Amino acid sequence: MSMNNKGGSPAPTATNAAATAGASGAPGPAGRPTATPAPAAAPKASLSANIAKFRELGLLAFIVILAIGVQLRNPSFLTWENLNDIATNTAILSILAVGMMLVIITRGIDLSIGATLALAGMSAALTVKEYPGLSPLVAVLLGVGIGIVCGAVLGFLVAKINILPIIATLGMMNVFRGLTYELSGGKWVSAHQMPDSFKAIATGKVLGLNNLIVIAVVIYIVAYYFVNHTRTGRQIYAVGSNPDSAEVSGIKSGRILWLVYTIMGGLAGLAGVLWVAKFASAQGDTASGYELSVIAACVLGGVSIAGGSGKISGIILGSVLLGILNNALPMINVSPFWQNFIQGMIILIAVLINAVVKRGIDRNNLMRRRI
Amino acid sequence: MEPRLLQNKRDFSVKGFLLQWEWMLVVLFLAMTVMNINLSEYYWNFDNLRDATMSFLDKAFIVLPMVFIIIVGDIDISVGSIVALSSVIMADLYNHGVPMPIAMLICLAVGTLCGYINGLLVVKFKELSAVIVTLSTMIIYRGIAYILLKDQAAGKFPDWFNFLGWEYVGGIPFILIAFVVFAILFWYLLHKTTFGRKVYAMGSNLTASRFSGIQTDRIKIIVFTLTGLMSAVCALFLTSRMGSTRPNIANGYELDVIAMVVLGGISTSGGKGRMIGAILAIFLIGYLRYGLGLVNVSAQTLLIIIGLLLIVAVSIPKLKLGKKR
Amino acid sequence: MSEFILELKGITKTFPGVKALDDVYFKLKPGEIHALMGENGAGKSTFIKVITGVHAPDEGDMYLDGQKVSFRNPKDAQKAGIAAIYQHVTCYPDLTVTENIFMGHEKIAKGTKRLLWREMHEEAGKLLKELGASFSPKTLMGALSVAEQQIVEIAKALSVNARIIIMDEPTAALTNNESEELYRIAEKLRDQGASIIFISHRFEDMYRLASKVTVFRDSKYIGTWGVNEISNADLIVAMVGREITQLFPKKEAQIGEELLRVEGLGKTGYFADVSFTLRKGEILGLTGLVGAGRTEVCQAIFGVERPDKGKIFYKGRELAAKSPLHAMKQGIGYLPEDRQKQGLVLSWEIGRNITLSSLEKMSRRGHLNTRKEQDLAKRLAEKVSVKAKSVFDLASSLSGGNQQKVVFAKLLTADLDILILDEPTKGVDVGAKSAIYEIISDLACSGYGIILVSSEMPEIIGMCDRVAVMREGRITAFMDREGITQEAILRASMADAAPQQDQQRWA
Amino acid sequence: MKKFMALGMTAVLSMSLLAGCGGNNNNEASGSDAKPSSSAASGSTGAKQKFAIIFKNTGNPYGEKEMEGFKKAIEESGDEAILKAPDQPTAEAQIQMIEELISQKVDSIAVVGNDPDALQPALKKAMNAGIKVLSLDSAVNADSRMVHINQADPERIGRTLIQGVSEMIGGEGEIAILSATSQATNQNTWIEWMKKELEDSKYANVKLVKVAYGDDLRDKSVSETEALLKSYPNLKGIIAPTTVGIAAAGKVLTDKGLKGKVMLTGLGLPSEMAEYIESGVSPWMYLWNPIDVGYLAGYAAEALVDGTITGAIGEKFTAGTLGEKEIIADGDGTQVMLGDPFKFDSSNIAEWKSVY
Repeated sequence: MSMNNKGGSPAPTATNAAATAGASGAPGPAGRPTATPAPAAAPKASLSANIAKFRELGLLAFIVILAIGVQLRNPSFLTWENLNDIATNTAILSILAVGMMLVIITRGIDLSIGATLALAGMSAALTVKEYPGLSPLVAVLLGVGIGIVCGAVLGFLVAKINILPIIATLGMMNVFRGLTYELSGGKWVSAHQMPDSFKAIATGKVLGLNNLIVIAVVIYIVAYYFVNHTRTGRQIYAVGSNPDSAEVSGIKSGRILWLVYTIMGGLAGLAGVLWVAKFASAQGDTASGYELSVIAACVLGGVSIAGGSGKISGIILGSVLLGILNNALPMINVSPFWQNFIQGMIILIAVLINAVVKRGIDRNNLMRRRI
Repeated sequence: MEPRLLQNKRDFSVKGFLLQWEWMLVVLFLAMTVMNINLSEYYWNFDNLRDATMSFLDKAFIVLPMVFIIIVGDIDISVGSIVALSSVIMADLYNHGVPMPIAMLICLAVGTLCGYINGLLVVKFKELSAVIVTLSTMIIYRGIAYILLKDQAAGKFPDWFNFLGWEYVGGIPFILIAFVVFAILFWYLLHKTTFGRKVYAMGSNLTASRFSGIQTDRIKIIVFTLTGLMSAVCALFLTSRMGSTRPNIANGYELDVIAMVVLGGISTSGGKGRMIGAILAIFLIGYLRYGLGLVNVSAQTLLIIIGLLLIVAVSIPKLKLGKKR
Repeated sequence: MSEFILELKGITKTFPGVKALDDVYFKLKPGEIHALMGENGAGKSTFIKVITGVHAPDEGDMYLDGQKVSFRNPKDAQKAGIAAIYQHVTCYPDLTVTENIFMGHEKIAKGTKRLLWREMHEEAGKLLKELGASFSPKTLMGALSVAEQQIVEIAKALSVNARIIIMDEPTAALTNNESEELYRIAEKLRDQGASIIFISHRFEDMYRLASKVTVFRDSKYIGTWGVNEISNADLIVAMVGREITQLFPKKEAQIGEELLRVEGLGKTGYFADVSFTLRKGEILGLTGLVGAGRTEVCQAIFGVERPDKGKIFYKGRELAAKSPLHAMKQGIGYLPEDRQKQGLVLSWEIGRNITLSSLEKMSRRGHLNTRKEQDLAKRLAEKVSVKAKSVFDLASSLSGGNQQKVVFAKLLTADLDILILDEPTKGVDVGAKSAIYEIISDLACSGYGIILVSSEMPEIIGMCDRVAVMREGRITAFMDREGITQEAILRASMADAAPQQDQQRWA
Repeated sequence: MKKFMALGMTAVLSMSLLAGCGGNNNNEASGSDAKPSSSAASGSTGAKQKFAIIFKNTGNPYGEKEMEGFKKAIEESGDEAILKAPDQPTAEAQIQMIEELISQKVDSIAVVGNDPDALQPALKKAMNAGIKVLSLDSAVNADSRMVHINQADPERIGRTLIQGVSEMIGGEGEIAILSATSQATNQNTWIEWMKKELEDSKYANVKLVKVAYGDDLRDKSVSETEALLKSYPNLKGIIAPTTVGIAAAGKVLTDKGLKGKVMLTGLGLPSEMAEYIESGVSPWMYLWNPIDVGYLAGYAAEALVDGTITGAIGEKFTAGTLGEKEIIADGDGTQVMLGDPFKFDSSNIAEWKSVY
């Protein structure tokens, strides 16, 4: 759409200008069509809009092709069971991706989520170990709570003391990780120490779908509503798109940042509990380095590191793609030594293609402008 | 309008001088030293302090060029993987009969190439941020290392190779000497040459630099290539210290390196910071770890301390600004 | 109940180091367009920010309809019906027009705090129609031209149905006709009873619109007059604090041999078969509307963007500048349109800025000789008479005019013989303007060939030996010094057969 | 002025911060005896001899137990134990710790190597400084140690695991191995021995279809296991010679209700595996007692320091409750064998799951 608009707008603008001109009985020349879009401004965002569409289709196509390819190699790939597994294993990643998207939209990044996840998970696990009678819901809430606290601390550092996100999260990553070890005293919490009710969080099913999937879906629905249909949600984009004017239009950027990191923390906390419940074990080094996968998912999903843009639909695809890779590579007997390389390549190629397509569209738009 | 003469002197303020970030590092360093001396009777001992450098200086070689990259306003998180890849290739070649000196040269060449590729990608695809580019090359480079070495470790280097990481020249660890030499080179490059000046310019305002006839692309490529090269240098020393190598060495180095650079007062938004700061930061963190190691502080406590140190150090000046507003 | 809708008394605002406003007064009547004038750095923008609640004043009171008010944040001001359209359009390129209009006061459902998109789109559409714009409110803001973005900004002001609308240099980025458009809108708003504070450097803006004018100088209040009761000269004196004898000190330089010849230069989507020549000592004006492709042509010659068609001959030899560096080595210099983003490293000392493009000169095998550097910097800074304490002051601390002078000084370091000046006086105050004109004609006399890109008629007419007018990427007319007239230029820069042409263009 | 305050604040803050951490570390000392820092933080300089142990990485219960045993042994002979473990399981970090211990002039270093060769230069340096060096559990190469404490003969482990799994699957069917990282040395040796055992004719019908690597990460181990199950629908057994892997596999099999269809065995922590052994997903599995490994290492270290042994073949020493042990050959080095791997099944798991 936006492409036509981009093209369509300027000339008519002018013609209508003429109309108003006539109305207010103004001198002739002014009525004449004039405005050509300033080339500087025009291509940029309208393109990124196109890309947003285009890239998602492209990503989808890529996923489909990949899936077919794998299916040919291993027929047990496109089975209900396996798809279910993929979804289950991707659920946690995709939940985190939501938070990360919000953070990146505000021009930030959060390296600490792996550690936050571990801390929340460990605390929840230790709690249920002590009080097996405890309702799993309480455990979940506890995890989320701890996550929120971690996130709030980060938010404070970023929003109030305005430390660069990458640094603040890098530092706190160490702190949270360390705390996790301190908390557990180097021990693990293992299956037999967890009440079944707790493990059931991750194994239970709702109408045939694993809880994790359900939770993820719910979160996505809420997130979609939040970013698209609430004032705060839009303000997040505003802050990322142009922080200065956000100030001027009376948006409390500080609060928005704080909020965003807190949400990220909360989701990480939730993910922590789910993780621990899913694998029925809590370790100090849970999910170390996981943040990179999450960021990769966002990038694949077309969330722009420059801030301001990013769509729910995009990160769904991004997470799914990663999920499929993790599941498929072992299944088609790719040598374990190649898996790293392949994943890296796919990420790189995805972003490069993206860039190239963008340029292509750019050129086309210029062609359309007759000189 | 009447032509006015400009003063010749830069107005010097003691305040401004004392307020440089580097002084805060010095203060921190002293504080740290005092603390360590009180904690352990083994700390204040020349031999120990000397040998300690051997175990933390390998990373430092990467810190030097990383300062440039961050001043230009980019970032390179693939350094750890470059170390692994170049080290693995060197070891593999040597085990396949290539003479060690040549293998070492190839190691440097590989590092340089990796860096060059990073630079090229960053320059040719300006719409991608360096974070993304190096994030993917990080995975790829280490991936290649795994493909090459599979599940083995390669090693059994000639004894003289130990020299790099373990021997002394006139009672001073060779690695320390090497570092000092490189440090001086990079300091000179950054602060005394047109190249360094251009790097600062680019970090402060890329377009203006370009319009002022600076070949921004070329300089970016050079900076990334330098980083690759120095990562390979780090690979040499690290491999020598380990006596063997495997695809997972130098895991997570990128974070340590970046942490040091930032602690050194180089702003990740580009254009600001000094080499001396980064160097101070290297020794600050290095000796802090060492000192706490002497009293066998548990790894997790160490993590927390380093993390908090980073946060606190970075917050101080911000708090100051905060008051201003 | 006072006769004034807005009244400020003795406003003072100090930032660390600088006194931005010093005991300032201002009175605004309902339904009045009140021009606020003053050189850059006179404190106008700060004043606006005080009114809109971005800054809180240190001293002084503010009265709305005679009631004392004090805004804690922009929201308060909005509620009180004050809206501002800022100098540099402050929009969210990644968001739709609708969102830009309603940002900060979105329509939300009572119970569920849901955003009412349909309603907002509809209202946005209405507003845009009123303002004679026809793009869909769902367009991404970033896809609009500067002029269109201005219109959105105004729509924003209307959407809060503001009683007081502040326009901070809204015409700075607009072409004459777009300004005309804006004037009409402003008048319309006034007739609907809104009061407008109009800030501008352009006298024509003021005479065209305002009934009263208030002048600030050096963050102090100078006075308020009825537009018709103060002469242009007096106004300038009030603003600058001294007479400006001659605004266009055009000296006759003797024109030498040909330096540059451009033949059929073209770049897809930006400009096509552009041909012209430039000779020694000549000032060639390049004018036309914003977006007519002037900047692109210049940057093509300067090697920023490669042209796809055509040849450039430099002193007879063919030359295709690969990069700015290459162009400068040949002897072509470019003074970019946006000095803050493209011309200067604001966070740097004046000196360093000046020497940036000629570091090699002051270095041996890469080693930088700072002594030499400082001397050169000082010499040049004095030559263009930059107003500063020393070359160690930060570029950001300078006024627009002085910043521009620094960029000039930078050009002088390289030994060039062609200077391309892209809007050299944009957003520069009257005083500095004439100083810059002086520099330009001195350069011409000393043998430089100069291409002067500008949208300001008087400037073109006052300075140029020849003028090339561009429209939609093509040169539509050449005129000699004698032949240059406002009308002629206007005629050449407007498309006569444009409407249908445009249709094709965008089809 | 406030700027100066800021500077001062920096100093104060950093001081208090660091001191604070030092303090916090002292509290640990008084607080829990399990904390490594305990004995050392107080900076004791008595006649006590210092025995250090370095494990692979922190936060690993298996390692905690090994160190606990070591500590027990050392304290039985009234000396001071220093327990260290890096936060990442890398040789780099261990080298650094060895340097620190050399500086502290400890009397002995026992190390669980993250890499057999990488530690050689550092350990050599230690020995030159007159420090007695031994390795336990995961060995370092012969040149860089005086003696190795072997928890169990890799050959025996490899062969027993194969025997075990073939017994579970009734002597025929496909089996797969889920290992730790592709880099892990002792896993790799065990796998070698498994393959050797499989060459025996009586396993003609047992087919090893794949060696997968879970990198000792939960998520990866799980997806690898799932991949195994799907790629080899008629898979009968899984051998996971690593604590994380076997637990993850147990979890997958339980969730997918494959109990009894796919057999699971390997090496795992009773505490981690209790669930699945009791449920029968894994009929039985093996492991030695890490506490004993550490304990034995402790006594070996004491013996090295007071000179009863030098690490030569044939020497004997008494290892507290474990009785007398003899040093035997191991390739070109020497080692002390703890004994056979211990078999955990439903009958005895209950009593062990609380121990480690």
